[in-house]
Amino acid sequence: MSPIFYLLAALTIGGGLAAVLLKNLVHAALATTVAFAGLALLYLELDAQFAGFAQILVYIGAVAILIVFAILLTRGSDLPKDSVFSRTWAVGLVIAAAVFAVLAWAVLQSLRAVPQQMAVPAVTVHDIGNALVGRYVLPLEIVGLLLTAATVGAVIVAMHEKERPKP
Amino acid sequence: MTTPLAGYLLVAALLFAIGLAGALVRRNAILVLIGIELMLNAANLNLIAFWRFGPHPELLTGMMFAIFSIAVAAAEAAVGLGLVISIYRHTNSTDLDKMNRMKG
Amino acid sequence: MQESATFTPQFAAYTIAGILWLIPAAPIVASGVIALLKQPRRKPAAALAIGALSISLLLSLVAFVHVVAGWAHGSVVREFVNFVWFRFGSSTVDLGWVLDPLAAVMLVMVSFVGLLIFIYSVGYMAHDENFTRFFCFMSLFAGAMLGVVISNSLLLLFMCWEIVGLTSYLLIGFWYQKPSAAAAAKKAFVTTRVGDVFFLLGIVWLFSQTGTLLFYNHGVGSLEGLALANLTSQHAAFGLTAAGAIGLLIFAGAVGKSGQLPLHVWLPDAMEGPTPVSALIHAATMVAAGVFLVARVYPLMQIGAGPHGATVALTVVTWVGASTAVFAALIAVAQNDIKRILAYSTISQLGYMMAGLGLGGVAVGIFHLITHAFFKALLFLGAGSVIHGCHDEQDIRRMGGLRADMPLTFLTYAIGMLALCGFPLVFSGFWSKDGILEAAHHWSLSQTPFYLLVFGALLTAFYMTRQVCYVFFGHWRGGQNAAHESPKVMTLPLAILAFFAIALGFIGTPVWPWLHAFLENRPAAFDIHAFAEPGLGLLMLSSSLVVFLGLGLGWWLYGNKLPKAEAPDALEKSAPWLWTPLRDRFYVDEIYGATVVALYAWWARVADWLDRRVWGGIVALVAWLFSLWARLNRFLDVHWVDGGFDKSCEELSSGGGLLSRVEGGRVQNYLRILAAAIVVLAAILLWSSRP
Amino acid sequence: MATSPLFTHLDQIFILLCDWLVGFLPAALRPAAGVVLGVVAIVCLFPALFALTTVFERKGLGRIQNRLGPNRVGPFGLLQPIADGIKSLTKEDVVPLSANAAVHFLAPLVLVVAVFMGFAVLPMGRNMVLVDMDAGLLFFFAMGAATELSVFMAGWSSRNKYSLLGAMRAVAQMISYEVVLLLSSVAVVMISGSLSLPKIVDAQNTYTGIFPHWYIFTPWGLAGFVMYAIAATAETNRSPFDLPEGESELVAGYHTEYSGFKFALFFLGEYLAMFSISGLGTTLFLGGWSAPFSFLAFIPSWIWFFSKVMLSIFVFIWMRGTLPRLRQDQLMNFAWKFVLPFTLLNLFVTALWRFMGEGWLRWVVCSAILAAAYVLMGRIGMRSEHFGPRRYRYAE
Repeated sequence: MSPIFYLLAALTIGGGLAAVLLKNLVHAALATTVAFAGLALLYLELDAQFAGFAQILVYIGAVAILIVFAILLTRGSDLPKDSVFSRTWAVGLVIAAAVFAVLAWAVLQSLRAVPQQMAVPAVTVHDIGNALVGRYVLPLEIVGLLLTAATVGAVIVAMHEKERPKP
Repeated sequence: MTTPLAGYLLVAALLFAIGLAGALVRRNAILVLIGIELMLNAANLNLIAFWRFGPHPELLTGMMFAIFSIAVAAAEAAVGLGLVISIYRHTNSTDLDKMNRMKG
Repeated sequence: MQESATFTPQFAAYTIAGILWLIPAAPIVASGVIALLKQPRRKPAAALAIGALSISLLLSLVAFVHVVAGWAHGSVVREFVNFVWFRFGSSTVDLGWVLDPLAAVMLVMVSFVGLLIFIYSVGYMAHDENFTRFFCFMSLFAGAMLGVVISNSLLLLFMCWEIVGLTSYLLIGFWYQKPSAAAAAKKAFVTTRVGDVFFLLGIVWLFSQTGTLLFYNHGVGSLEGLALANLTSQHAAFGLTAAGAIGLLIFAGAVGKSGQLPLHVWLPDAMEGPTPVSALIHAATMVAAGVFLVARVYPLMQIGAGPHGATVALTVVTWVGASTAVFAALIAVAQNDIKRILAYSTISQLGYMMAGLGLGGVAVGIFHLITHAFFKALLFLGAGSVIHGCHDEQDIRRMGGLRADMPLTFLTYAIGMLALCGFPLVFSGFWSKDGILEAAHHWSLSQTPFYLLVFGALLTAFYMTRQVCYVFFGHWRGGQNAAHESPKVMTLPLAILAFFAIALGFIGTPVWPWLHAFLENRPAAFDIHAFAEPGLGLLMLSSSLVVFLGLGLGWWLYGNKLPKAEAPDALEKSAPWLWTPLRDRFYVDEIYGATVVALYAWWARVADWLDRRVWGGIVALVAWLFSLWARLNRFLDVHWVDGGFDKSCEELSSGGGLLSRVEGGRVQNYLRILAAAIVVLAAILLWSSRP
Repeated sequence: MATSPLFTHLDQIFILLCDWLVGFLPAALRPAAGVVLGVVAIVCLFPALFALTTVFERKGLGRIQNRLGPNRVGPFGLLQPIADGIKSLTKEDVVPLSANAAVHFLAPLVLVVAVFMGFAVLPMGRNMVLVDMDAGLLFFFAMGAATELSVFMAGWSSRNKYSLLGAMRAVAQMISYEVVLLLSSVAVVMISGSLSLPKIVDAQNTYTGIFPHWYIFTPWGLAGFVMYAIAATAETNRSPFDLPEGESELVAGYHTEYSGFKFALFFLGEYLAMFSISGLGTTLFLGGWSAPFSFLAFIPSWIWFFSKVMLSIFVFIWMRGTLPRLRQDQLMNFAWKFVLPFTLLNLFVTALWRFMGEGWLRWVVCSAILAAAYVLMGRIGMRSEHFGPRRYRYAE
């Protein structure tokens, strides 16, 4: 394992932990951004250039901003009076730990089965483009439709409800 | 000195667990959404790692899966946050502990 | 050009066949756009409709020139584009379009006449409140008709055919506020449907025999050698081959659409629609669709011709056509509605076309179809102009002397009328009708059709003279308001049509049978000696004489002798025994009313009675039995079951209370349970797959 | 094309210089050293350009507003930026008491770093690109996305309502126009078939006669460039889209609470963003480093690139001196109801252009569609606008 990987993994995990633990919501959101960036760099480390840049563009450029906007619109940046954690946080923590345990167990158990060699795949952006409009054109169209529907839906859901004249 | 697949998988598993913990223990709906985003991202990391180490990286399957998943996650975030805002407008709160009524 | 598996339009491939679909598509798209327009937006609606049809006309002309150029180079032009619509099992259903001389001629005719009628409608419908709806339907109609013309697949043709039927229903019933219009629309729809059922049977039979509905497809289409040979080898009943029988079934569809004898009743009633509709439907397009259909599937009917050069199918077509020609002409003599006369005249002329197809082949029939389209459109539009000028008066007895008030209309109407009568040498109707008569004369089986058709020609000249005398000669017999000439936008199409009513005759004279040569793919020769053929001169002379006789008879009876609107008709005075059945249209409607309709009504009553008494009774009995059973059950329930049930309900509801704590409405609870379940499941899975 | 050694040397002078310098090092370190050298060059060059541009802008604005502009420090006021720099360095770095210190500190850094990253993929001359990335364009936009976050960080951490409002406006505006920016670039990608910026330049670096094949000289390219220019203006918060910083209403927006060197960093970041976005526009639509006429190709490529960038900068300044500021709702309506639909249409037209093949027909069709759409959408957009003297509801 290369030191760069350790660095990036630490960045990602640290960002994720901070996002979950920080009390101030905006700080949490910014920490999420760090996690997203770390993931993007991990993608680059995995020679998935396109996915990495798309990750930055979508998550940092759009999702993080959206989250921050939502926080400000719901006055989430003011610290709450009582705890930020729910009353049954211990149970949640236990379950999360159990999930990690199971996942880690699965990974470690299959250590021998997974491939170890790592030949750099000769995949260019050109190939990705061709695949997107070739083999994956239907999913692409559907995702386009989904995004349109989601945009419209989000606008409608978040739009001010008009005051109806009382009868 | 290359990193084996298991390393990525472990990082992804850890990130997934962190996201799940965030979704389970925080009160604020937005943070629950953040947790879910982290879980999605962990899954994406898995997909890309498997793509990279898989027998046929030139088929781009895992990469495409990840790219589509990113797009879907963006839509999910938009709708989810729209819902949170709409709920906030209704109940003046984003606290999930208080959000247990069916009544509007 | 043919692309079998998939259809990929390419901009670079500018072959005209490749973009042939644009011709019907343009008006259909225009119709769709107009349908979206708001009601008062008249100008854009009219502009769209006319613009789209102009595009069609332009493309049709390009296609026509392309075909003519190919023909001039001596090559058979038949370009088609086929593609698979869908497949089920191993068989495919293909659609496609074809460009051949027949389609090219029809395209130009339909789009040109249609365009003139569109322009005319702008003036005619100017005051109608549903202007945009009108143009929407008209555009759709024109598009569907053009689709019929270019179809290379019987299925596509049938689809377009049905759209034509639908739009004709909408257009005839355009003024649906009038009960008569609504009834006429319904009648047209139902009557043509009778023919269409047979048509559909023919399609299904053809598909089951040949496995394809394409007309032309590199030798394996249904009108090409292989399929035809297959069809001829099989025999249906009455000495018919399968091909002939299928042809006759398809002909039944044409009978319905073209108003041939048993199914002609809808056409006169359809005059309830606006006059441009009458012109479009009953002159140029819809009724011609039937004739076109027969011409299109002509190989089916023609294959396996006997020693006389005529098959059973063609003989049937001939007889139906000839008898329709005389029958309708007879009725037309005694009608008083200006449009109704023209309607019966149309039926009669369609009979001529059918007879021409049966007797002389595609070219003879289509030539008459083309010339008739122009002069009949001219007549209808002229009649519309008269109606417009006389303030919506349609009864010819209340008109008169209009030649002074409406000089332009009179002039063009007279040209149309002379063309319809077949006035010698100058007018197109003469040449086309003469072609049919000549073919009839040479027919080997019987001379009766010839005499029938000659008699029809006499009657045609007679009733048209009667109508013109009533409308344009004499003096004004209407009310206070004097008639006035129509606006330019209406008279201009009349003038153009009048020009063609004369000029078109010269593409099919015996001296220079250009159209016949074109349709039959042989070189056209200018041969002045054609007149010298034995019998031809005599035939022309006798048919001219017949026309003159009819004109003279009409003038003698009606010319300048019409004093009052209420006075009985000249013929009625002299021969009332003849007049009455003619006026009452040979009682066909009444006969249908007494037989078919009455039968259906009786059957409906029987069904109603069965429904109410027999099936209803059974249902009531069953219901009663069930209710008895239910009463029994209730008794058992109340006394035996309830106690135990109540107890178990209480148990359940307390259990539900326990479960409902899980459904607490807390999202995180759900997520938690979900995650825990996954952990358990994954653990089990991993544990079980342990090495 | 001139192929004389002199030309080649002049054209590639920076590359040669770099190679020569790197040549002193052991072979193992050379690639890394080359990259470092390139980074150093960019980090030095563009701030210098920034300094020059500030003078240029102030003098230009002065001209437009009929005054002289800075003329005290140095000849023609040319040393003004140095004086400004010294001033901002020596000023006290004020951090508001209630500010979120860490975020407040990070914001300008994130901005400047993200903007600098964008330069990595811009080809500034033949072979003069720091990283010839396969997905260069995507990288550029990904880095551009990060600037929004820094703006938000600055505005939110200042704990000042003007800052927050300015930041929210800026983010909303940047997101709205970033969509347009991306989509108008996608048109270029569709034609050139590559996300790599050097390849895009290569695709434009051919000539018919003496005229170049720049994308701006096609109907879709012209429309795309106009949309790109509008979006770029908004993306860099320049007038007439400078309402996030509107000094008269928001007291300079998100960097109200910044002073001294941090403020200078913001200032630098904004100008660098302007350079990079002009550079990208040049690369995408104006042929990058290629010469405008084939006979001018003897002039080194990097001169062309920087001339084009400076020309765009001049247009920026010109617009700032000429156009009044928009209102927030006008800005948003303009983005979502005119620019975005038009850009989408432009994408369609580009596809049409691609599939219609060579010939005059595609020129006619594409131009007609775009012109018709422009007129129609303009009409529809104007319908609700009533021009005339402004009515005041309460003042009368």
